[in-house]
Amino acid sequence: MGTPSAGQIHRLGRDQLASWVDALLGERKRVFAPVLRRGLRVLRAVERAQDVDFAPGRTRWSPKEFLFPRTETLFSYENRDGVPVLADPPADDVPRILFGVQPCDAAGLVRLDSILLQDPFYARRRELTTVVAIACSEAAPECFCTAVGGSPAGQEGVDVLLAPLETGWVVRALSPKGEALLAPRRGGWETAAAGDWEAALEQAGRVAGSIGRRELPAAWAEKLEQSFADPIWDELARRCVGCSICAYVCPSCSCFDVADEGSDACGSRCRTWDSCSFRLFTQHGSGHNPRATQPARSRQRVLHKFAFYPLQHGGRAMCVGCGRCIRSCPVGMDIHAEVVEVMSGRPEKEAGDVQR
Amino acid sequence: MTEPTLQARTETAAPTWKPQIAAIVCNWCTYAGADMAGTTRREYPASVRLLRVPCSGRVNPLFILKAFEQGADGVLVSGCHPGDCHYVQGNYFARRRFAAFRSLLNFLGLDPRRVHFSWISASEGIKWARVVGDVTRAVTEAGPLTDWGRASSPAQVTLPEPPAPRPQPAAAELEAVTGHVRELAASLLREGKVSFVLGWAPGPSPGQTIPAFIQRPEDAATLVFDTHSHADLAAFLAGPRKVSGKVAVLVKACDARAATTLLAEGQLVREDVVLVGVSCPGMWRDDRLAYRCHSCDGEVGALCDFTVSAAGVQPGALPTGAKRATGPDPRDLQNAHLESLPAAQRWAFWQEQFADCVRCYACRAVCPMCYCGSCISEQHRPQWVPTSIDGRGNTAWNLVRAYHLSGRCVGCDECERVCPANIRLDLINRRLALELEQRFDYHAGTDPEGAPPLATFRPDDPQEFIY
Amino acid sequence: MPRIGVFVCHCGENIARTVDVRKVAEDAGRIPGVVFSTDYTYMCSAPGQKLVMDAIRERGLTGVVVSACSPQLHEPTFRNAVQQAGLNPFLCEMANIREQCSWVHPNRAEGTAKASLIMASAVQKVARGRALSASEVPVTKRALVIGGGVAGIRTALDIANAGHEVVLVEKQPSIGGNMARLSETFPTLDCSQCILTPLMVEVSRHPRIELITCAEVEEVSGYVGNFRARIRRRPSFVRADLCTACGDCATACPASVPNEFDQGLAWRKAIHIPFPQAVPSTYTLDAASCLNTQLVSSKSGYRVLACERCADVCSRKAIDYDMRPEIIEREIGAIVAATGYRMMSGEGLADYGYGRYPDVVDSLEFERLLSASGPTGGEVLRPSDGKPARDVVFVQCVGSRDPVHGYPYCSRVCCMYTAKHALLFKHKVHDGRATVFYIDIRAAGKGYEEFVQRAMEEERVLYVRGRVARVTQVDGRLVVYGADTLSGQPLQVRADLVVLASAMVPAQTNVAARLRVPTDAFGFFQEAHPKLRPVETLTAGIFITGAAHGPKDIPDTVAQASAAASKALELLSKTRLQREPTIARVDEAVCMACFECVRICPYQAVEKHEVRARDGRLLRVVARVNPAMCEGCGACAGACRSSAMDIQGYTDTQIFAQLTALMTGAAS
Amino acid sequence: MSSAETAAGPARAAAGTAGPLESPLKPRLMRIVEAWDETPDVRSLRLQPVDDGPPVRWLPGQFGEFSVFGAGEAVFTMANSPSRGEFVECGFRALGKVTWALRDLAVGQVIGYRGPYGNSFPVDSWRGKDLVFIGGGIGTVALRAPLQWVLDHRGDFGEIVVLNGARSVADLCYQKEMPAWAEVPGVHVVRTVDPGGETPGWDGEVGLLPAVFERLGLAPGGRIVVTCGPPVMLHYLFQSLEKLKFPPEDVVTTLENKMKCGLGLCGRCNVGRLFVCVDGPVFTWARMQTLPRDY
Repeated sequence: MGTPSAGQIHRLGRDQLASWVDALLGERKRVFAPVLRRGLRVLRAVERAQDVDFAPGRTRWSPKEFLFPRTETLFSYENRDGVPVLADPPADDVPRILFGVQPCDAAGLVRLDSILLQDPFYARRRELTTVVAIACSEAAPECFCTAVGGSPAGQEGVDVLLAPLETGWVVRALSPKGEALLAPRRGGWETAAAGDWEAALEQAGRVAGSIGRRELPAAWAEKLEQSFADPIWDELARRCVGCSICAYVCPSCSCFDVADEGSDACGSRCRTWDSCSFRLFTQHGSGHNPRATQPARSRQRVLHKFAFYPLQHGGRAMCVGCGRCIRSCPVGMDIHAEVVEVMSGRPEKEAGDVQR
Repeated sequence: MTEPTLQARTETAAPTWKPQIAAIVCNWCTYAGADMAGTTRREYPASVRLLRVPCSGRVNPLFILKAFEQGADGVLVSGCHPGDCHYVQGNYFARRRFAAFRSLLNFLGLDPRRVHFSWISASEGIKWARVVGDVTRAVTEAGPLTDWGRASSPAQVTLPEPPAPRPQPAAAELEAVTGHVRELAASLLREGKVSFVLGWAPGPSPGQTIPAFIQRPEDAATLVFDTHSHADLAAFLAGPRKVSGKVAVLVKACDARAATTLLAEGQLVREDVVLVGVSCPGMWRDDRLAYRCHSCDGEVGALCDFTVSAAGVQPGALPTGAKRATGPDPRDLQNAHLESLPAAQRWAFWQEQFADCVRCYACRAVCPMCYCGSCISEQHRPQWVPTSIDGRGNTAWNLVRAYHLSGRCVGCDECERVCPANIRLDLINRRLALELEQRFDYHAGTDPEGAPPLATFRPDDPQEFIY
Repeated sequence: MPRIGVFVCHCGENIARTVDVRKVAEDAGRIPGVVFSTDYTYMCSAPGQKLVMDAIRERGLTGVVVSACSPQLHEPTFRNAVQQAGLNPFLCEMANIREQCSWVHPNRAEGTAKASLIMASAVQKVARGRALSASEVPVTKRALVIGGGVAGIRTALDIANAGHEVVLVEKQPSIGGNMARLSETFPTLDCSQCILTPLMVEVSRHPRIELITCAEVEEVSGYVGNFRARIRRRPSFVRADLCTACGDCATACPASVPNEFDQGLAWRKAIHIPFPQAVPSTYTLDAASCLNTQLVSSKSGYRVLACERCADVCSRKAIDYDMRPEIIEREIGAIVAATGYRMMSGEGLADYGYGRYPDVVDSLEFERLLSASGPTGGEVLRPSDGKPARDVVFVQCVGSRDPVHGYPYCSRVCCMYTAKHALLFKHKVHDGRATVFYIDIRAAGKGYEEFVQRAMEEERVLYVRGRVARVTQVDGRLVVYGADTLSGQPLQVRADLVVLASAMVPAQTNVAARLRVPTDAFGFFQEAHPKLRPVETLTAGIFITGAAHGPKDIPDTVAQASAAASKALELLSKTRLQREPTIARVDEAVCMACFECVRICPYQAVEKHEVRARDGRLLRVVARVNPAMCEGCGACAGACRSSAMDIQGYTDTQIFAQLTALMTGAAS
Repeated sequence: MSSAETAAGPARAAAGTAGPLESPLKPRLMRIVEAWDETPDVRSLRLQPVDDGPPVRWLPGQFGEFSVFGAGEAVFTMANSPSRGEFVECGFRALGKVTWALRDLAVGQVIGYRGPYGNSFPVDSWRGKDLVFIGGGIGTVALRAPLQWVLDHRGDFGEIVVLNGARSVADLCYQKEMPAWAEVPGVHVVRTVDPGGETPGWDGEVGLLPAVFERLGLAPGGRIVVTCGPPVMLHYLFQSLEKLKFPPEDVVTTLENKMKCGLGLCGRCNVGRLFVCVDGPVFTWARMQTLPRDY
């Protein structure tokens, strides 16, 4: 076998991808990959490659739950003769691979990083996680990654990018983690032909072209922030029913609640997903609620993604355009359309902004 | 979910294992009967721990859920014999609630040996000792409850899929209905009869419709009615989602039943709402007729102010004559299949479904019957539903909602449609509706004046499940 | 912050034999919030109680758990003790480790473990308990009695004689009810009028009884001790203060109609007095039969009087055609419903020829035929032709004990009055023949069986055991078709007169609805408890008596009337009512106004309450519990979906904590 | 990447084999050393660490997360000044699950504390200036720390007016301490209750806080206004301040948005782009005017 060379692009046959997954499992790595389950396409820890669904398309949930679990124990406590004794949760040091996620999901993890990396539990898992993304070969009607600076073959947050070819896959490591993941395999893999990578990118370009939604420039953030008191928000979100599907399917929503489970004798303090669409999210004990109406809560989500976050974190929108919230919303709330609508209604809008 | 957040009980059935059983008993009869057992020194297993309440009518069936959550292996609820209630009627109400809740637990596959009900009078110390013995034996046979909030083995259930009784309607028919809907909406707005028309309009995804609030006559042209006009718009008539002002709302047969129930529960002021019934050819889901539509002929209820069909707009709730072909309700077929399975497998089936619940509360958010301003799941003193998104919390939430819909759910199946985790809430709600139909001859959404089935009773209600 | 003391009783050896009481006390000491725990031989003894009281004072306890016997036994003892020590009695709980533990679980380890859990559960309950105090409501010292039959009369007199005001409302122009119609009463055969009239007169003269006749209770609002009754009095068109009951008006009156007091067997005038002894002794102009048909319907405006003969002849000028219906409102503390019974009528009697053949009469009609003051002067004459009746057939259980044609219940008095009827008939017509068809003879009163035997043996009344299938007329005589079940033979009996012992049914069913108290399936008032609270209803402050509650004879009615009076007096004897604090409460912020609680509450204690802004704008409607009426059963709380409803002393929070403790020993 | 790449692979090596991690949301154990009721529904606790570790440090205006194990966490501002920092004190009203549980605890029981979080009152910038503290109801609790600080550094500051108001006399916080405040030279304490809330023997002011403030006739020049109270009180107070021409930069208040983590992570306390838990809770009125109305 030849010496593996870093940065090399490989070409895999259909079966090779599956055997790679099996090999990773054989190394006692935890592999989260898309599977079909109860009519849902979801990411699950797989036990064998044949369960993996490599077909294009998004999973119902984003991969964030593998780094930021739905509910997570922060510590447990036990009352011993009147004094609580606290214990940290056991460490889980198994390396894990998010296999076959979409590039937008990988970008979503980068957004999460900017918020949650200061949490050691998240940071540890993030460190242990390698992201293998598959470039999109088609776009769903709700997709708008290109509107927020992403791409069907986006590389942000991706350690290894897989792109479909007519007869197989082209594989490329995009980070040291990705390199490390590919390193043991390089010897057995065929090097990509010249033009394979370009063909894959071209394909992604075609997908990008099929996304009909207009760009939402980062420069809109401040204008959007100024729209806070605009009555248009009441109009836009009149039909919002106040569930939290949008936040829970979102790859970058990261709000949580902290609550105790158990009795005063023993139990644990848990961090659980929460959502700005819930009334109780901001309601004071006194009953006062800064966001007393559903439209006010709905506005928070849009502005957080497109105004507050970019203004806090160097310009980029928090939204990665995966379209999940649009797809799953019971009443078809469309965050992209909302932003466009609010901006088109801003009296002081700069013509160029909206045209672009 | 793969992260180990389930706090499964690891207790195993050692030979010396003895069950713990919560007994919720009324003060006047059963508690006194248990005292009588003591006074006459009649021994019985120590497995049972009593909780005294004034009356079996005080027992919220969700206490049973709470007992299991707190580690009970079995629950016994006991009160006065019918006719003996200290408060005359409490046990009659209790009996209906228990029937509903028990049927829910059975359907979800909880081992029926774990839940028991009895009537034991103050003089029946002997009966108390015997019932405790029987219950203890049954719970001991069932073993430790280790799978509360989780499936102990894969369920591997495939539900039967029946053929649809009718084809997709002709596009021309739907277009005609849409046209009439638009005309009616525009004229209601133009004449100032309502400030809003609540209908369906195209959504962001192909083939999707969304609730639309039409305020200006010229916007009525955005309304559509097609086989994807799923949303039950009655959800916007009550509770936190209630639209203010006089509103005309488009309703299909199922939505009209929801409006009827809202009226029965005092949530609607009839004069504030113009109900526009739409002759419905059935809603389609992924190219199949929605399950609820198989047995529905599409005729709206007697409550409507207008009825719209392809033929035009009729004042009142006249039948449109467009009766659709019907077939057996697939939810019943699927439920029958589920109920043919062993309880443990059914439990695994539902636990797998609940495990995927993310507690987004979309089921609640779209439900016309979920109009509580402060849902019990949002209350923390006491904590009815654990906050954590895990098997325990999810089981509690789904049980609470199902029970709270019993006798009220009209089967619009919106909760199931919007559930991002594809939980078959429709089957649960349907099963409970059927139970109340069979037991109490009650059909939700048919009588705007009738008493809800759990708010009334008959002295001779069936009680075959009570010792 | 709870500071709970746990006191574990040995009960001599009763508990200590199978429960390690010291261990239970030690376990208690480890529960957060328990600041003191101990055990003692007899906690209920004076030193034991002192132990509890001292600990409360010295250690500032905020809650007490006594682990001992059943609360049914000593809860009052210890609640009293803690109250003496300055602690709210509702912060004391019993943990029943005797009846429900040591006496039934011989295994010491199991018993001890369970005792600790029972104790822990009580600790958690107390820890989440709140001090509760009884609420108080004032009492209006006036009773309303609805119905002026013997039941209402007796109740009114008892209450009035005890010193409280009574408003007695009677629908008819006179009090007296059905008893005034009776000829003689079994088993003593004293004259009904003779024993009733003095009571009626006493009512009319009683300074504390306000008698309102020709009147109905239209609406009752409020609650125990604080009702408000709206009474509508029909106009009598005769001024009671002027009428001397001379009767000139009736003589002059040209309009005759059947007299309802005589069950239609005689005639009266439009202006009339129901019977000579009527109280009040005042004539009444019956607008329905008066020739001046517009009397009631015209609105005091233009009216032509067709006939003014009564006014013309009345020397006192007591006739007032302009009299209008009157609304009388009274504040009331207690209400007694004594609305009585009537005889069954209608389809169920068709097979017996009632309504078809004039000589088929019901028992009340027969009473009038027997009555010396009745239409025949006490002679038994056939209504059809006024000829004496010689063969009389009495049919019992007509519509009673007959779910198909009438009612499943027994009317209780028919056996006795039929024996009386037959006996009186035989007294009047010595050679007459009396035949009684019966199913069973129910004569379970003092002197009753002897009375029936007398009818059978001394008066030779023929008793035939069997049902009557039908009554027809053949050749102008009635024929009763029946069967003798003892011989198994079908039987036909010719009769001049057939007397039906028809079922007693409630006279008025709308009163129960207006009082918002339940009735049974037949319209009889439902008592609060069939054994223990027979004259109370589920609504506090509303009592029932007489045949309105179910068929009964005069002695039972009078006894029950006094019982109802005594229950009403118990209420009226108080200036303020104390109500148990363990009742329902609504968190109005959470209530979603589905009002299932209102539907469910057997005591009508939950009301719809309008929440208004300062400017009077209606904000929302919520459920509210009237503490004066709530009994604390909790049926409402068990139904409340938003958990807005809770029961003080048995809150959801307490129950959850108890369940947790029972299962794990810990607090939730 | 460091040491040997074992069979477990590079990722494992990257992560190392470190033991369990500690959550930043894990609290320090504190014992209740004293507890008392300020008003019928406001309770104060005095806490001391259970461990022998370093003393708790904070700045006036900073807050902490206080927790009852089994009930959860609640946010309170430290109610005492670090200049009196041998204990941590907090004051709260029983409104929710946690505060009710906290209220039920006894002296000697142990709770959780983590913090301090947020910014603090700019006490240094107040040196030499006259100060007005205006606290409404439970809001006074948040002003106690800076007030104590100022009293403990009395010489550094000018004239001090404390305006403490509540719905009724019984609801007035720190009634026992106010006389001591008033005894400090140059400190003027004004107590007020809403109309109808006075008792027969009441010798303080009667009137809504903004009105009483206006009656005091304090001139703006260089005077710092430090205030905390219910949203509706602040709304009218700001109107009064505007009328009296107080520069918004000289008015300081705290925002009380709901918080869970205290670290800017949980996402609920934001006012526009700012997180109250990190960028606040202390804001000048001038800064608030630039924020969306999301509090």
